[in-house]
Amino acid sequence: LMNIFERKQEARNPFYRVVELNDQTDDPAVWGKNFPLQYDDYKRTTDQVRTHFGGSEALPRTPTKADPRSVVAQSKIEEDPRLKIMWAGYAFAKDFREERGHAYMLDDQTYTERQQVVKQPGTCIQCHASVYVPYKKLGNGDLIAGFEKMNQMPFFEARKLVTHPVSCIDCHDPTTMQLRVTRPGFIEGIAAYKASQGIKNYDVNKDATRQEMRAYVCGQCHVEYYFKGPEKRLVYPWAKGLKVEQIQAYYDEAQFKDWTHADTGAPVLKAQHPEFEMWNQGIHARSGVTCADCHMPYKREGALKISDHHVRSPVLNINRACQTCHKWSEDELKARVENIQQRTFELRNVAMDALMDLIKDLKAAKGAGKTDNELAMAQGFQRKAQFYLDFVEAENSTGFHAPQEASRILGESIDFSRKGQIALRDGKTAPSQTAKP
Amino acid sequence: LMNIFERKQEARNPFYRVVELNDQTDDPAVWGKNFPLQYDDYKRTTDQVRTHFGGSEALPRTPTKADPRSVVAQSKIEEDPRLKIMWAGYAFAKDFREERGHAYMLDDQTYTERQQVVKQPGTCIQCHASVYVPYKKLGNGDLIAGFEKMNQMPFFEARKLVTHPVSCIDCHDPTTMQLRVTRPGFIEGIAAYKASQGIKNYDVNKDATRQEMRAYVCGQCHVEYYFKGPEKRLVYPWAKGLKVEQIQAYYDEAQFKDWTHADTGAPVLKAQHPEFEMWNQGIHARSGVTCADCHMPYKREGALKISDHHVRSPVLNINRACQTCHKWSEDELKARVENIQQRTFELRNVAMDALMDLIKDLKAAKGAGKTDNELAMAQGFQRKAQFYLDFVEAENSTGFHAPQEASRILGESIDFSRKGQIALRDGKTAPSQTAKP
Amino acid sequence: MTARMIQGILVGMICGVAIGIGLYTFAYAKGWSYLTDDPAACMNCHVMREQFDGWLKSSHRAVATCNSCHTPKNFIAKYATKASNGFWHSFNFTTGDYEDNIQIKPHSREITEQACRNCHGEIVDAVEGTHPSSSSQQLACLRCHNSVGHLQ
Ligand code: HEC
Ligand code: HEC
Ligand code: HEC
Ligand code: HEC
Ligand code: HEC
Ligand code: HEC
Ligand code: HEC
Ligand code: HEC
Ligand code: HEC
Ligand code: HEC
Ligand code: HEC
Ligand code: HEC
Ligand code: HEC
Ligand code: HEC
Ligand SMILES: [Ca+2]
Ligand SMILES: [Ca+2]
Repeated sequence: LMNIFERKQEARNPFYRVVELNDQTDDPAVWGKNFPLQYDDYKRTTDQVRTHFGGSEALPRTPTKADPRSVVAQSKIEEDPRLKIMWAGYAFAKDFREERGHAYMLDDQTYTERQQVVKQPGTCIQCHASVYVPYKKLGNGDLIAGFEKMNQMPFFEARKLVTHPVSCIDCHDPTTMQLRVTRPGFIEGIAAYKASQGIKNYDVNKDATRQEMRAYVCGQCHVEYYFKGPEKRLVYPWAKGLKVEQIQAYYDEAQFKDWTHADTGAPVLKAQHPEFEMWNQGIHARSGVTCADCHMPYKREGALKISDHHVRSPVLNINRACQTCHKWSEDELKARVENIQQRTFELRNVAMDALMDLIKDLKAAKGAGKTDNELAMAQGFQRKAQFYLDFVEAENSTGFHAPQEASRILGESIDFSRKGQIALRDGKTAPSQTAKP
Repeated sequence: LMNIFERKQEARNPFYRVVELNDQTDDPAVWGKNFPLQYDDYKRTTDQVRTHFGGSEALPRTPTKADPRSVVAQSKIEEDPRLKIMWAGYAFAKDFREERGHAYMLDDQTYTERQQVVKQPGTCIQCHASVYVPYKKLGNGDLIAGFEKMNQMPFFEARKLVTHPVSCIDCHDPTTMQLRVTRPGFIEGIAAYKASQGIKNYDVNKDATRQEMRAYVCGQCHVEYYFKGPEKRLVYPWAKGLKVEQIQAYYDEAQFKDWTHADTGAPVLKAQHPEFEMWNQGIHARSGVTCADCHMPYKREGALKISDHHVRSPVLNINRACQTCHKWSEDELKARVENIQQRTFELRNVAMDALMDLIKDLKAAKGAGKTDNELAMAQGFQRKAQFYLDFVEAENSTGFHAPQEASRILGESIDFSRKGQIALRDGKTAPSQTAKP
Repeated sequence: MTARMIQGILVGMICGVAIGIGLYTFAYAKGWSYLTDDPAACMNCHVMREQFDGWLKSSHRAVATCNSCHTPKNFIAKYATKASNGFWHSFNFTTGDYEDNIQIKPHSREITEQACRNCHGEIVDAVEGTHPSSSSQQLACLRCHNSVGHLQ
């Protein structure tokens, strides 16, 4: 059988080399000369179309010197002001918007009002720009060294070193065009996760199958993360596993907090876009269906079929994203997505109300002069309740990537919030033990 | 997928009329002369094999005069004694076992210890025996009249009128062999449900498609139900819909309760095997996959394809039950089922603990002399929390029939239990309004 | 038992040979005659009916026969596979030793994967790119297109 494949290899003439690409070429326009079809789609990530729970809305704004953007996405904290209470005392309470296409990643990060309220480190940039070449330069050819250097710079200094949003070179090897992972955060994170499964020295670019890479290149950024230690190293908290309780346990053990809640004094955490982690708990991942399958489905271009580099909501592209595997009508598939999302959203609201009640009670108790020591247990419950809720709230598929898991997490979050309220009423002061991680 | 159905259903098989069957033939052995293959499988529902969460275990017991059974299934209330607290004051706290094959339905109903603690009406029998012919006799040819008469008899008097467990005639028209619904409870219940959808005078035996009938014949019994009014009419509470909150709303409006909780005085409800209702919320129902597809899959008998009348857990029959549609290995499919069930079971335990806490608190408050009026709100929460939890607990697929919906219901149940505890601590006395049905 | 075995082997050989010849003919005389004949050959077994009925409704009925997807293109390999399939299928068939819902075997799956490429090599060239042919690096057509041959 092998020999058949070999003969096939020879037959191939994948693409015309108009220009030579090398490990320093980070301008997508140059790659575009060799791959005009992919490049054209890639540029279309500027489109903004809203779906019921996703996509994004293009809101015009008058550019200012501080923020030259003439269009932004809708504000999530205005859509649901309870978010401001959940994040009281944290930059997200200032500005948090629906995410939009890749073309905007660098600008949105640079101009978010969150930048005005906190000094951010260069670490941020790993996921918002084409950093592969800059990292290499900064580290004199050593990716990790450059990564470590940039992490320690102030954001706006590091910002000067990058020019493009995620680009071809961030996902592709310029000579073979095969997928490769370029983000130190993921390289180290996935290795730590594999180690927890008993797999030693996992090297993603050597050991991953092609199919896995179709998810890993996205997992480079669509994950939960934190900045570790004074050197602000970007770390994905996967050493105990990818499930919410395992990540919670990791943070508890590391005694890490993102900030101290302004109203309650609780040492709280912010979950951020754990798409990769949630997808991993779902039936699609289990069936070997990857991010690229749905968000970059194949499309026919003349005599060729290519991956749609217009990365976006599959709901806007159901025919290609879903119908090869699911022989249902587009309307039916859309309805299935929204059915799952609606169910998630309703329980998310129940959990949000529960958390609001707990925060209200804690705030009152604090106002009444209770000490942090006396409130420790309830604060512990808030920490957990909030992280669990945010793990679904911040996950951008509104439950679709893992429907049952999303509802299960929300159910636990509700339990934590209400137990916190009860602890307050019972004057339980011991640090939360009962709440299982 | 629909093509599978079409194709498979073409598999018609000629049968030899050895005997004439008519509308009075309720002995399956007689039908068996014409359909030996189906009859042989039908008899095998005596098998008892345990799966991780289903099937049933054959526990030997020494027959007594009161209860001649030499084998029973494992006791659920011994496996999880918290159930006795949930059902305090109700017959289920006395005896509740894992359900087993159809062959046992009549004996298990007759000899359950629940019969010793309460006088049951003849209504019970609709779902535990072949009642079609007895109903007709009792009503002089009028099914509904016979049904109404038997409902009003004492159980043991009615019991004398039936001889067989569910039999061929309960699901089949003896002349055409086509499926038909014979249970008044379902005929009226599905009509009420359809009416809520705007479909007037729905006649299931006229208006249902063949595919629907493959679920409806099971929905005759695998549903939530109650006995309405002094005439003990068997009613399926579907007039507002099939979802748990719609059924809860129906009972609240009817001010119905199954019993008064012994420890708390709450007017509580018992949910029972809502397989049909839960299945309706799942993706399989949405995809037109029916009970019979998984619990009576087609099997090859020589040149024939017949429906496996050995109705049982599909986990014991994965190749036929699942692999028609899912090209995964048997081990993988089993793992998928158990993965969903484990997730359901864990959240079910969280909800169970929450309910236990509420009951403990209510009991204490009652002990401390609080009046039912003062406790009304918390009791209202218990009523809801308990019904929601039981809706998943009593549903025999441990969440498989609708994974996300099961978790969502448990999440709401947790919220109700904890809110009840808080209401007690805050001395809230108004009847529960805040808790949404 | 042994009697059944011999019988099985006989049927198998006949089957294999018959099909083998059928294919040999196809190599030279493409076209309807074959398109009609050969699936019929598979149809000799009612257990292949489901696939046959599915195939009749599939996008490929007019362009690919059972063997286009289930036997290697390479002549020798094709003949070998036929013989072996022909033999084992008939053997299993005669002995009744197979599951109700037949599952494609890993080896046959590989053959089918290759069959896709035989006809669609060009169109997937871009996506196949320069990926090495090790199965861990190959794109699995069946992951998305497993119903092209006979609807499921
Ligand atoms: C089986 C298909 C499927 C797979 C696999 C999948 N997604 Fe999604 N994803 C969806 C759907 C459907 C939505 C909901 C889109 C919407 O609400 O408009 C979504 C939403 C998203 C969103 C928000 C999009 C928006 O429009 O706001 C992001 C980001 C995302 N997915 C990333 C990922 C990543 C990263 C992976 C892999 C780790 C992944 N997805 C795997 C189908 C999929
Ligand atoms: C270098 C980091 C990075 C990588 C790699 C990356 N993303 Fe993103 N992605 C982002 C950022 C940042 C945004 C938000 C941009 C914004 O809102 O300005 C985003 C937005 C999205 C959206 C939302 C689009 C919308 O309309 O709301 C989707 C869907 C998405 N990414 C999917 C993917 C998939 C699939 C992959 C892999 C094939 C991937 N991303 C790889 C960083 C990345
Ligand atoms: C591990 C990868 C990663 C890191 C590190 C990261 N982001 Fe993002 N960011 C993303 C992804 C993925 C999205 C799109 C999904 C979303 O918005 O939830 C995003 C979206 C955004 C958005 C647009 C949506 C919004 O929140 O308004 C802003 C602004 C943003 N990030 C700012 C930042 C800042 C500031 C930092 C550093 C403190 C940072 N990001 C660090 C991956 C990252
Ligand atoms: C966020 C990740 C990401 C970025 C950025 C990206 N690609 Fe891709 N690209 C993919 C994935 C995933 C595939 C599918 C590869 C596979 O299946 O092995 C792919 C495939 C390709 C292929 C192979 C043929 C095909 O279409 O499947 C080409 C050529 C290609 N990309 C070119 C580009 C070019 C040019 C750019 C920049 C304009 C670019 N890519 C940017 C993720 C990316
Ligand atoms: C490459 C194949 C593939 C693609 C693409 C795909 N799916 Fe699926 N989908 C599956 C598989 C496999 C399952 C698991 C059930 C099974 O084994 O058939 C599944 C399950 C589902 C389910 C039921 C599970 C659940 O979470 O409720 C839904 C709904 C679904 N898919 C919708 C979609 C939608 C919408 C898209 C497009 C955005 C999509 N799928 C894309 C293969 C795919
Ligand atoms: C897609 C397949 C599927 C469909 C459709 C389906 N079920 Fe099930 N059912 C299962 C599985 C899997 C289990 C779990 C069995 C176990 O735990 O061993 C189950 C469990 C059950 C059980 C408990 C069985 C036991 O072994 O204790 C009952 C009763 C049941 N189903 C009835 C129904 C009814 C009635 C319908 C239709 C309204 C239905 N099922 C539809 C797959 C299905
Ligand atoms: C006349 C009422 C009635 C009808 C109709 C009925 N069932 Fe049942 N079913 C029962 C009862 C009662 C039991 C429990 C018997 C016992 O435990 O003694 C049961 C048990 C079961 C079990 C559990 C078997 C086990 O091993 O735990 C399954 C599965 C099941 N039924 C599926 C179905 C399916 C599928 C249909 C339709 C094809 C159906 N039932 C029709 C009343 C019915
Ligand atoms: C609407 C149909 C229906 C009615 C009415 C009904 N049953 Fe059942 N019964 C079932 C089904 C279905 C099962 C199997 C599923 C289960 O056990 O959850 C069952 C199981 C049982 C079992 C075996 C499992 C157990 O609970 O120990 C007993 C005993 C039983 N029923 C007794 C009764 C009695 C007594 C009544 C009347 C008060 C009654 N049933 C009324 C449908 C019904
Ligand atoms: C609990 C319901 C139920 C009972 C009881 C029942 N059947 Fe069936 N039977 C079915 C279902 C469902 C089908 C599938 C019919 C369809 O697809 O239209 C079926 C199909 C059949 C068929 C058509 C051929 C086939 O196998 O699909 C025959 C013949 C048959 N049953 C005979 C019997 C006999 C004889 C008995 C009694 C020993 C019996 N049935 C008891 C539900 C039942
Ligand atoms: C007649 C077809 C059919 C049968 C039989 C069937 N399924 Fe499915 N299954 C589907 C369809 C359709 C979906 C929805 C996704 C899709 O559209 O492919 C699905 C989805 C699923 C899913 C993902 C949805 C979820 O709830 O997580 C699982 C798991 C699953 N099936 C397992 C099983 C098991 C186990 C059995 C056997 C007990 C079974 N199925 C029997 C057709 C079927
Ligand atoms: C003599 C009867 C018979 C004939 C003729 C027959 N098959 Fe089969 N086939 C079977 C049986 C029996 C099985 C199941 C074998 C098993 O599962 O072990 C099977 C299984 C298969 C499988 C799946 C198992 C595997 O080997 O991967 C394929 C594919 C297949 N046949 C294709 C064909 C094609 C193509 C033809 C015509 C060239 C054909 N069959 C002719 C009886 C037959
Ligand atoms: C004998 C040659 C041949 C083989 C082998 C073959 N195809 Fe095709 N295929 C064709 C032709 C010719 C068409 C165009 C037919 C049409 O448009 O109706 C086609 C159409 C298609 C289509 C588009 C229509 C559709 O069904 O969506 C897909 C996808 C496809 N093939 C995939 C495959 C896959 C996957 C395999 C392997 C499992 C395969 N083909 C094997 C010749 C072949
Ligand atoms: C991840 C899913 C996926 C995989 C894997 C995949 N395809 Fe496709 N294929 C698609 C989608 C989506 C389309 C539809 C493109 C469109 O309509 O623009 C398609 C279209 C096609 C077409 C039809 C083009 C047309 O419209 O006529 C052919 C032929 C085809 N694929 C062959 C293959 C072959 C051969 C393989 C394996 C080498 C393969 N595909 C692997 C998703 C896939
Ligand atoms: C266009 C390609 C194509 C054609 C033509 C084709 N098949 Fe298949 N066949 C497949 C694929 C792909 C699978 C694997 C399905 C899976 O496992 O997901 C398959 C699987 C099978 C199986 C294993 C059981 C199953 O259904 O998965 C049998 C048996 C089979 N084919 C027989 C046949 C017969 C007989 C014919 C001719 C009537 C035929 N095939 C025509 C592509 C084809
Ligand atoms: Ca968005
Ligand atoms: Ca059982």
